[in-house]
Amino acid sequence: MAFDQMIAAGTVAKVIAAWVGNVAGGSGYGFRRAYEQGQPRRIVMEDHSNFTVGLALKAAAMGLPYLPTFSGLGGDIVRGHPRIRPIDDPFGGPDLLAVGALRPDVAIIHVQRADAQGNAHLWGNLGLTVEAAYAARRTIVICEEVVPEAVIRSDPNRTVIPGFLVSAVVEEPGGALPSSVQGYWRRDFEPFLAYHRTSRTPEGFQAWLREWVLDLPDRPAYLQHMGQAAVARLRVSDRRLAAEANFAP
Amino acid sequence: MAFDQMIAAGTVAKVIAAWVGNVAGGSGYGFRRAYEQGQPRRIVMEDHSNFTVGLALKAAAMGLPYLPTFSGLGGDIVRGHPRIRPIDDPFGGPDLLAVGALRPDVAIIHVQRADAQGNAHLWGNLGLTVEAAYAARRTIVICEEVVPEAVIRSDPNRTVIPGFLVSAVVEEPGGALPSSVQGYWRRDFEPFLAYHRTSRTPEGFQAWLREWVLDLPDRPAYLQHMGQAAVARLRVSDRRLAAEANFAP
Amino acid sequence: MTSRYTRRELMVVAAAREIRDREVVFVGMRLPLLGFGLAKATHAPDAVGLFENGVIRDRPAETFIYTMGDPPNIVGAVACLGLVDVMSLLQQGRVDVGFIGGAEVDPLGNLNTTRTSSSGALTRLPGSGGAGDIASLAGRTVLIMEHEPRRFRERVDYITSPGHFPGRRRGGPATLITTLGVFDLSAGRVRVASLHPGVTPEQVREATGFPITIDDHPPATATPSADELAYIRHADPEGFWTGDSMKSG
Amino acid sequence: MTSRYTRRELMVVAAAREIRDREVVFVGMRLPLLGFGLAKATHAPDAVGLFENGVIRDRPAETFIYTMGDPPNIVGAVACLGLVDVMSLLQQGRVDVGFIGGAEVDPLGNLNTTRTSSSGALTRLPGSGGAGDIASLAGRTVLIMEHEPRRFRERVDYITSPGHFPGRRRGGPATLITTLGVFDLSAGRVRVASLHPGVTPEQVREATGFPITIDDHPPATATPSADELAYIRHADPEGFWTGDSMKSG
Repeated sequence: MAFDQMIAAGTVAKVIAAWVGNVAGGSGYGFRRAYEQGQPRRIVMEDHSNFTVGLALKAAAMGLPYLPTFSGLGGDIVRGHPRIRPIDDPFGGPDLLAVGALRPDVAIIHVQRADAQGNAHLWGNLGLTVEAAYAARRTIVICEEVVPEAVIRSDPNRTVIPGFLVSAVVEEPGGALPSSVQGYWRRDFEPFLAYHRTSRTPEGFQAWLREWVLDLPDRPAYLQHMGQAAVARLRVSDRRLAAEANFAP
Repeated sequence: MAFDQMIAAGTVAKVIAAWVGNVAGGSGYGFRRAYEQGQPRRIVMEDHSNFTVGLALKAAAMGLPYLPTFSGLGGDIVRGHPRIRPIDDPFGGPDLLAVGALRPDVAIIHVQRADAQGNAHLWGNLGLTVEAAYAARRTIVICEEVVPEAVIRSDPNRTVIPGFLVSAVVEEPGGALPSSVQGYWRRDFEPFLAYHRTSRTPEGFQAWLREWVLDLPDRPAYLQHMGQAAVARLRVSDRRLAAEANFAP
Repeated sequence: MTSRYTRRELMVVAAAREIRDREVVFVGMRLPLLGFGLAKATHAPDAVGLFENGVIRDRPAETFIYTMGDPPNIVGAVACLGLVDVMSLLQQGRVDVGFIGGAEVDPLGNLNTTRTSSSGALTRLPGSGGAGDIASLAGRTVLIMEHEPRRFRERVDYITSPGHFPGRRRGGPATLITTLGVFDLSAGRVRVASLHPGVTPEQVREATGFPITIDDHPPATATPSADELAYIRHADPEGFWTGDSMKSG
Repeated sequence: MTSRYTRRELMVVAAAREIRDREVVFVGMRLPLLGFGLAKATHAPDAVGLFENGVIRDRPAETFIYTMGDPPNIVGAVACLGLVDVMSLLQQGRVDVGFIGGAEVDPLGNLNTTRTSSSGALTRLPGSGGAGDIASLAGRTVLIMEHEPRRFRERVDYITSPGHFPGRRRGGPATLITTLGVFDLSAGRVRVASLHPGVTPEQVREATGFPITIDDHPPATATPSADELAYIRHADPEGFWTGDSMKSG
């Protein structure tokens, strides 16, 4: 949905993605208008599958110009693709595809907690978060809580991003809403449905943009606009703690 | 050290490794006798660096015939190597090396805890454990404790090996001794020094083999032979617990 | 369609029957997710489900989820890895069956979820997501579609998820489940396996934009048992996915 | 060597001085580990250390460790990843400096830790470990050696860790620290940077198996301060690494 919002706002020149839509309804109307009609501006689309975009980031994360894969052979995504080309297996096996490295200028990731150096603990859904943080030239970590470094060091296997890769740490509780953060926030599904409805027309989108972005100076204002009741309903207060892990030497 | 012991016992035909020695002293005398003199039998040695052997396993783990790397260029390890060969970058960058997949018949890994399905929690030192478990045709998980599945499920991010990759689960506390297991056992350094001394001669090795392998029917006998005092000294009783991670939805 | 169950509930039952016990299943959202849960609850208690975001579960989430990254889908998972990890397992050949959908299908089982001009104007669809990868790499795939003439095309406009093609390395479309029937695609053409109760061969011919062979007396798709319906309605209590207006791919 | 400090203590101090503040350091065991700790305690408080087993630390372990996988090296780490993860960061170019050792070195800074026939008979050494990777991929490398004629060879028998060679992508040997002095290798030849107190140019010439240029009045290696010695003796209280009989690479 965030893709769609940025595209519809006219801030995007090029999209490199496997899927652009709305988890609530499928189609992203802002993306469709840009792609089909060039409104509010033309976008260049680099289509991927989940694995090929993941491998493109992983290649950059590994410091490699490309990674090989079998995924996509026989399909149209990889045909004439600017970042994917057929290669031989140097060991004589079946042909492969090379997925060229994708090195974002900036990765912005949301985690549960980090110390002031950017060493970040993340749990729950991972997706491509770690690959993006490794691949990017600059990585910004947004966290629910900046914690004392002893918290991070108590569980170094939970540190998915070492701080020396991180350019900035932002403490912004609820910064991922309306998406969920395991143990902190539930997904607010209604805004996904509402955005799906309202973004069907450019006017609807502009109204949404004014209400939820332009008229809200910061995240506290956003939460206030959501309403205390909604925030309270979404905030996780239950506890289902991970089993103990003893690191004593 | 385990490499050296198996080689000296004559059970190894081929070694694929980046380093074979003894953390206490450097040289592995059993390895040297086999390599230099063919005693007790000739071995074939496939030399690697840590990264290339890691990439060989990772390639198999990813279902790929190879992975590219820049590591090793200009050196002798990769020259005429049976599993490593020079390749072009399909995107026109500098030349690379292709490291061919290494698919072990069996991986045997030691973890802190697993459920009866083999879903395994591992923390502390990881090295190449996960790559080996993914790459192997069969994976045997040895654990300090078989735990109820609710323990594993309380922290799915700690499950580094999903059970459907696991052929067998063995509950064998202390099964990694004299090596350490984070939170369970300290490293017993003395046996590394003792083995280094005694394995200097074939006779010394045979005495070690009799005392520590052939004459001990099982692991409880091994622990008993170590002595109660040693076992008590090595067992971790302190607690340095990982900070809480809340998975509540 | 009778009044006792919706066509989508029938499709969930058909999807469940495509899963054999102990299989590793690449699960999508919507109907496949329900089908996986139903299979687990009935004939395939030891099946394991992989989600493209990295989650591995051996039972469905406790509560309804809108997306596979929703917190309830993490709680109780056996593992929560990254996208590249589960895609690597898929590429390794560790996944027996995967479910995918699309906006268009052709007789070779090619699916399009990228863009189409079937209506005259260009329509942009969300893209592959993980579908292209599952189509490329799973041991076999099950396709789920709304059965409409504009969706069943001699040749899809764009092959997002490749069907049968010469040189395919493994897998390919095995079964197509639609709003009208179940079709066998394993031989590289569309053969009726069963028609949903009340559906006639003529209806199917009219709804299929390419010639299709139908035996004289095709069997009827098995109808949901009371237990199966009970399971589905427990898992999707508001009919979000199994109600009357099914959402496409 | 004076009675106030051992030659190895002097080498630790020299190693520490090779680390600049805020640098990312690939740390080995033994002297480099002590050098890293000393640099952190003095002029480089914000340096970060990577270990090839996946550990990332920004301060030394609280207690003595024999291997980098020992439990005390995990406790207090900022991250504990896998081998491939840290090697990927190395390959990406995120590591400023790495420390390596060897049994033999030549004027180009090539190191051999694999096999040699310098004594007439074939001698097998443990192999690369991570040294070949660090030599290939770090921003620069610091070599640490015992200074003996049989180890300083016109051409090493086997290039385990490549030094300077045409077409090198990045990095290469910057400094060589031996039991006799500190040498600048950055220009692709061996130039004396300093001789340890009491060491004469003649001693160095005799101990070096190839011609070496020494300025008329080479400076003396800076001696350890009381604080530096106090740090080293706290970190290696029994002189395991810094006592009189240094172990080779």
